[in-house]
Amino acid sequence: MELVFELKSFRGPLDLLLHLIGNAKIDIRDIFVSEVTEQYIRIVGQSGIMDLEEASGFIQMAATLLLIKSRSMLPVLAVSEEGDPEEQLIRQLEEYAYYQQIAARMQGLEQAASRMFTKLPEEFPLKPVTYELEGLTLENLILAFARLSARQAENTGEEAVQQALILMDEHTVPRCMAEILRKLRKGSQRFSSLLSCAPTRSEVVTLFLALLELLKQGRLSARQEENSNDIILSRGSRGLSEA
Amino acid sequence: MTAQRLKGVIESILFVCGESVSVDSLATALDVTLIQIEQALYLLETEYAQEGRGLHLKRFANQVQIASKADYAQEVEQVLQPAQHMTLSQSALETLVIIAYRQPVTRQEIEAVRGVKCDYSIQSLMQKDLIRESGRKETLGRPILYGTTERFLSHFGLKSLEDLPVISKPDTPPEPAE
Amino acid sequence: MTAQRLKGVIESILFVCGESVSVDSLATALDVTLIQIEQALYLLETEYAQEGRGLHLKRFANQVQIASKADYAQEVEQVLQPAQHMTLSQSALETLVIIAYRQPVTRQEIEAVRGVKCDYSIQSLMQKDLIRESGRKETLGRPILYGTTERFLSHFGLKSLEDLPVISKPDTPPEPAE
Repeated sequence: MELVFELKSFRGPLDLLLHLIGNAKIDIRDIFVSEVTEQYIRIVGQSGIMDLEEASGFIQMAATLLLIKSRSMLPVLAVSEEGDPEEQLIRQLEEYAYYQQIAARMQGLEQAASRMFTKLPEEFPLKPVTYELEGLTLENLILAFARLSARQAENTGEEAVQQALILMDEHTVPRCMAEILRKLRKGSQRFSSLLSCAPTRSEVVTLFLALLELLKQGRLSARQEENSNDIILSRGSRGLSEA
Repeated sequence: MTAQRLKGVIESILFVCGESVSVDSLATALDVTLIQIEQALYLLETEYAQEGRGLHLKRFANQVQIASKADYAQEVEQVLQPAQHMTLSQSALETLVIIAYRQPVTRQEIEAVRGVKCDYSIQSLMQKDLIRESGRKETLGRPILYGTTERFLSHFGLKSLEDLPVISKPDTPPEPAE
Repeated sequence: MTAQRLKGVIESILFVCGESVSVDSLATALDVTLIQIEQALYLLETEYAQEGRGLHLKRFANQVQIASKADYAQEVEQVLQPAQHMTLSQSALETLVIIAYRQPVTRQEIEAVRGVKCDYSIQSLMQKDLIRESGRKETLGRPILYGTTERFLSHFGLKSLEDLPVISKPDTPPEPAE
């Protein structure tokens, strides 16, 4: 048998083994009771110089085959933890043969698909990008109007009240100071509880000025747990006798 | 080759080619008569004219070419260049409402109603082609007057500004702070 | 839009685009339901199957594309020299098949099956956009996992991964050498 094999034409040692198995017309499982493994070792031995990286796989496989052969000549050894190398190689060959079969089928599909030609995109003149407004409905427009009107009514209302109060001059700092001290007799008070039920801006400002004046005089103490929390007022160190 | 197959083959060739092909070269390459080619092209052209087809057979001089149907150009464009979706912010919406109902109106007048600066909203509404400059107010500084656009009407499906829904306005609009 | 017009519009779009278009983007841009798109595509596909038509509707993953009919490839080649699709080398094909059937899969696992290094094939398949990195395996070294792309389906004329050829499998796959 003077078959010359070029290792480069095989896609690795498994491919070569499968090729030899195919030539010998044997089942993968019969590889070790056939001539195939000797053939493989001989081919790799005769191949001469080749790319070391490519060759290493073939040589490693040759070593594995020699190992399996030598094991078969010796009395049965305990099966190592890695399992039977013979059984493992057969499984690997079967798996690889399976994917080779699929690859052959896929090649058919590839050829069929390559007979369908596609085309390049057409040159299509495009107009400038258009913007589509979302959520802009007449309903939203009316809602926005309503919101706007409500806010306006609120603003004008407040101004009117404020004007009236200024005219009456109801809130003066001394008056407010007296009012605060009077209320504090009943115990600690929140700043908000000192205000009327519909406080105007001037009422709030005047009351706050009164509060600061009382603090300066040391006639009450104030604390606030956190920013924007209500201010809690209580009697100061100088007591309330003077009020 | 059957007339049907020839028609299919020609469609295949014109599709792959993309450019125009001469009727003669088709006849030569496929080894059929010019009459056969012409018959197949006639059938193809008739079929393409139907609503359910999106292609068009262009014939000029001795050439033939497949193109897309002009009637469907708008839909093609929708896919190639989908409209950008955007939403209006609440403040832009408020500004738009004021302009719609009070036009022509100056920026100062809008700001007097909203109580905040409106430069940005106005700019954004201009960009979206919902409002436009409609002139100048003949007062100090000749401020720009704003009004709504055709696009504003078409967006809301309105025929004219008179179709804007009537909303009860607050009794006394505040005067602009000038 | 009538079903006929929708069919024509889709044909027009696919012709102009040349490349594949996602079914979703068609539905969104044309403002119709996915079911309407599917019905139109079904009609188009059925019509294309007739002898008198030279086109073929390629469906893969969520994509759709017009191509010429494979049956008429010979005649097309008589008139034109269309750019041939690249075909894969045996090594690349083997690597690709293993990735397709076992995805997501690491390089080490592929090499365990093929019994040779696969760096080069993987790199080449990545370049051709037939495979992609699909994540990391949560084992030592977190090796890259590979999977196939939509282009892979298109390259082999498959609609989805379920169309991959089925061959009865050997019982136990070999363990990767790690």
